[in-house]
Amino acid sequence: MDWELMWDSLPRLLGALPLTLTLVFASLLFGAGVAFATALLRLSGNRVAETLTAGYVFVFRGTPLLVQIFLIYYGLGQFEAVRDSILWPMLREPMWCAILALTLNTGAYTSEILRGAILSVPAGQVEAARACGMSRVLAFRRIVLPMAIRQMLPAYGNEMILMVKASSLASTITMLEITGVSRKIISQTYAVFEIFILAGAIYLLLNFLASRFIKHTEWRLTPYLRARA
Amino acid sequence: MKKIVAALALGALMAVAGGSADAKDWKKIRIATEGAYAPWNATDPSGKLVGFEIDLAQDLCKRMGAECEVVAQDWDGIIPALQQGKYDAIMAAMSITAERKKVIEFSNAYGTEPSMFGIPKASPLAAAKFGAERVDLTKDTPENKAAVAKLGEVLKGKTVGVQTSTIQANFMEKLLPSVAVRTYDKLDNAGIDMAAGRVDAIFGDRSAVSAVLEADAAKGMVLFGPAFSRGVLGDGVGVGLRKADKDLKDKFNKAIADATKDGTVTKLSTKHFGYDIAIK
Amino acid sequence: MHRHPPVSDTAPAAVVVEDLHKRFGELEVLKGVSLTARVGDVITMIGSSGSGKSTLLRCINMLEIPDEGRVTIGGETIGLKKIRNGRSTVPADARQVERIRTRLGMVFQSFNLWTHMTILENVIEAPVHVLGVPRAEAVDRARMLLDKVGILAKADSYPVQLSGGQQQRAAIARALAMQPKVMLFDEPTSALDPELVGEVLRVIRQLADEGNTMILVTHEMGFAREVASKVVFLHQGRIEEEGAPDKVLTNPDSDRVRQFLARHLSGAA
Amino acid sequence: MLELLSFGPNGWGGQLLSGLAMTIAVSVSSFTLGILFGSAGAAAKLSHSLILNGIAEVYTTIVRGVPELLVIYLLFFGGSGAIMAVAGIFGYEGYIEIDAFSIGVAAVGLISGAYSTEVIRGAVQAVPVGQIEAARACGMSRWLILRRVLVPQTLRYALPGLGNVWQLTLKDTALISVTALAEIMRVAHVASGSTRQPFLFYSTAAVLYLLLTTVSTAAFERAERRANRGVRRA
Repeated sequence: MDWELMWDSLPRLLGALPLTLTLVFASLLFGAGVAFATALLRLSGNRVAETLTAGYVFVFRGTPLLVQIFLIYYGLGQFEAVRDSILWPMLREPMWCAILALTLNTGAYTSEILRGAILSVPAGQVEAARACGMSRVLAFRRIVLPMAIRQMLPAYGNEMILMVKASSLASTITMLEITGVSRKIISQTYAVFEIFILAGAIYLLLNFLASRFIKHTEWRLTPYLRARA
Repeated sequence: MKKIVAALALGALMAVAGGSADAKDWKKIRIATEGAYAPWNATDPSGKLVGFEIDLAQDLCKRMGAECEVVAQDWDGIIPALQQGKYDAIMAAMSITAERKKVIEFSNAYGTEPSMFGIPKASPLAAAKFGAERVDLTKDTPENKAAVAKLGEVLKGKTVGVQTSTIQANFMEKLLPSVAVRTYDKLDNAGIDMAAGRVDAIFGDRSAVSAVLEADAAKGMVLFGPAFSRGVLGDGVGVGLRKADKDLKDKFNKAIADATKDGTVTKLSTKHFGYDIAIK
Repeated sequence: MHRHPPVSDTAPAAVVVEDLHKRFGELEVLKGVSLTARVGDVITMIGSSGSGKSTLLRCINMLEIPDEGRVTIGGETIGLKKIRNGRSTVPADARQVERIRTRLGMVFQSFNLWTHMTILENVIEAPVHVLGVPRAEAVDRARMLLDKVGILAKADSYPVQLSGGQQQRAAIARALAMQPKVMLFDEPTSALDPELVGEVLRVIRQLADEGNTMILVTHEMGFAREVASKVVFLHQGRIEEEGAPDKVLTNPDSDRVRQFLARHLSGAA
Repeated sequence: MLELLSFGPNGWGGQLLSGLAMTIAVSVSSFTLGILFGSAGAAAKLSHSLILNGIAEVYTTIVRGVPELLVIYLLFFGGSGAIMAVAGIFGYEGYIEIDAFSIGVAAVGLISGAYSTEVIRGAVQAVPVGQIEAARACGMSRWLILRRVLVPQTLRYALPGLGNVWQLTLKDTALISVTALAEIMRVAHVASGSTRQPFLFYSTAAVLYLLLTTVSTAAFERAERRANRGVRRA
């Protein structure tokens, strides 16, 4: 094990950290929006909306993320119509293609987590709210959604960790985030073990922090579970 | 506990089933190529490896009295996998450079080719004049210097697509550090991105760039700028070998010398490239 | 009212428990209990919850390992040894425990029928795989037993498809299938709805009438008196009083027993 | 354009089909290996040995916390090196070469196993204690209890979770295309590069994966229904 090389490579790898974090945060943020809209549409009772969103979820959960990234990056760029569209300035950039793919991917998974959580809210809770004179919308906003969000936190924490890991696939479309930089350093030094172990440690740390964050949020959002202690 | 032992045993079994190649007598040689760098090496629709290096490998092996198997390996892992012993030699349009020599051994060169840029015909770059057709980077002439400087000037603000860990990637980093570079796993994908307008130029071995341009002929692609050679671009293409395998290197050197002398290299080159890349 | 005939003191001992101690962490649940069940005995153990009666029963077939004391089944004493820290005890010979358990049929409060097997499969499982009884023979016997407990029609159903009372009767058939020397019942009716208790007690009473040796933990005082040859009252890990049911349940020496009975016997016949 | 997908000499149909077969072969092997690793991992986590607990904990934490791509690269580039080092201890000095299939299966199996560990551990713990006690009370030996009661019941509790792990595993095999193993993704990648039709080939790949995930979801649902015979009311 070449410790010196590891030490020397650390700044370069950490230099790629902002890009990895940007990918993760951007896709989690946009993905949450997509998930919310998707979950609501899937529960809307509108046939067309339900079918379309169910189709979206089916496709993005049923295929590997790598296919999705390549399809969006290489596949879309193939078409004149896409290149002439107003979206092209964004789709031209690998960064936005990666964010788009990650967003759609996490959006599909998260919408299912959210939908499950919404469905798990006991009917009695809603009835109690309606009995107090709350409207459907108000009952959803004040009772169902807060309960669903607390309920989905552990599963969503897993999803965050999966996203941190998934961001590594951006390296396959020329992005120099942590994995991309690792491969670049390896192509110059051929020190496979040293560099990948270092990169792996950075990801582990990120995921450790993510899981602490989720645990803390969970603890903060569930005072009623602590009251008895 | 029983289950742990069983799982470990299975792992070990798989490793053994993978086979061990006691390659010291070199009766059997495994050669890696990329299979995505026409006309040097490529993959046909049936999945078969084809190209100049595949034909040459068979010829060299015949001369060495060895049985050869050519296997595909992605470019960016091709040297680490050699060191791991996944195969014994690399024939993948790999130029002999000082940096690579630090980690692996090379046979003598069996071919040489300058590097060139490719651009869309409609690009404003096409108008640039360089004053030199060929630039030998080992020669410090004023024309050569001017050509490199001019290149930096016209590529300012542009993005160049290269294949990762190639001599061309190295060239861009060393000589044109201010030009934006995007690295691809395959030159083909750089070509797709140039056709999509994501990169302004691609840079690679002349024949490989030509092959990529040809694939997008409908979009009007042309070679661009001088033909660069030597210096950071290395001294021709050789067989990559592990440092320890000096005996295999000697065998390859002899076979390459014979194949060059009797015109086999020229013949195969003409077949695949349309011109001669043999070392004279 | 039906009464169990007293068992002669000269009858051979089926289960002998001597000076049994059992701790769970800091809590000492059994503080030196001795008990003898002779062949033909039906012993009912009563006492408030936490008195240690279930633990005592579970120590007899080593589902709980006692910290001190001896358990002898049919003349064979179960070997125990201390493990290195000196605090826990384990059976010296797992085979011996397994062999002895085949002679003790156990019926649990929560039935514990194996949910992935049909009722018939539950009943033949142990005879076939532990005792090596030929399958056909085991099936014949199982059908006979299921008929005896009155649920032969349910032989091919899965446990979840049965009511609690039916499940408990199936569990009794499963225990009987091993042709045990002694049957152990751990509050067999506590998990049942009141209207299902009767059908299970009927089966147990029938077994008592056939002269089976049984040890029974129960809250059903009337039933305890009816089937028992001997009643044992446990209090805080010790035997407070034991004797003939008429004596212990109507005219006990101990005030504690009297208080207990006052609370529990009010509704019972 | 669609002739590119045909089975003729200029079509990639044959290649794609064999890629599909390869994906299935790798997925099934990795999943099976993953269940072996998962059983071992779960056994270790449930054991009372602190060392085994620790090893299993480190295994699942690292493998689940590091990108799959890194695990695959690491095994691909480092796997035979590690085995050679072990062989060296036993005096074997030659080069040991492991083919891309075995490396791919080992890598994806390792990942799959980390997830299976948690699923199997959870399932073992979900089996009610009473089920085991009833078996002990009948005098069953530990081995017999494991075989006749614990494993069948664990399997039932584990099936939904294992179904998810299977889907993960299936999709993770796309990543081993970086080792040049000719599975669906690799074929699509090579074909799209050489034909300049990335959209066509990547969508074909997507369709093939959808086909596999859909069929296997249905298969797992059937298996669950079978395994749950004794659970849900008829």
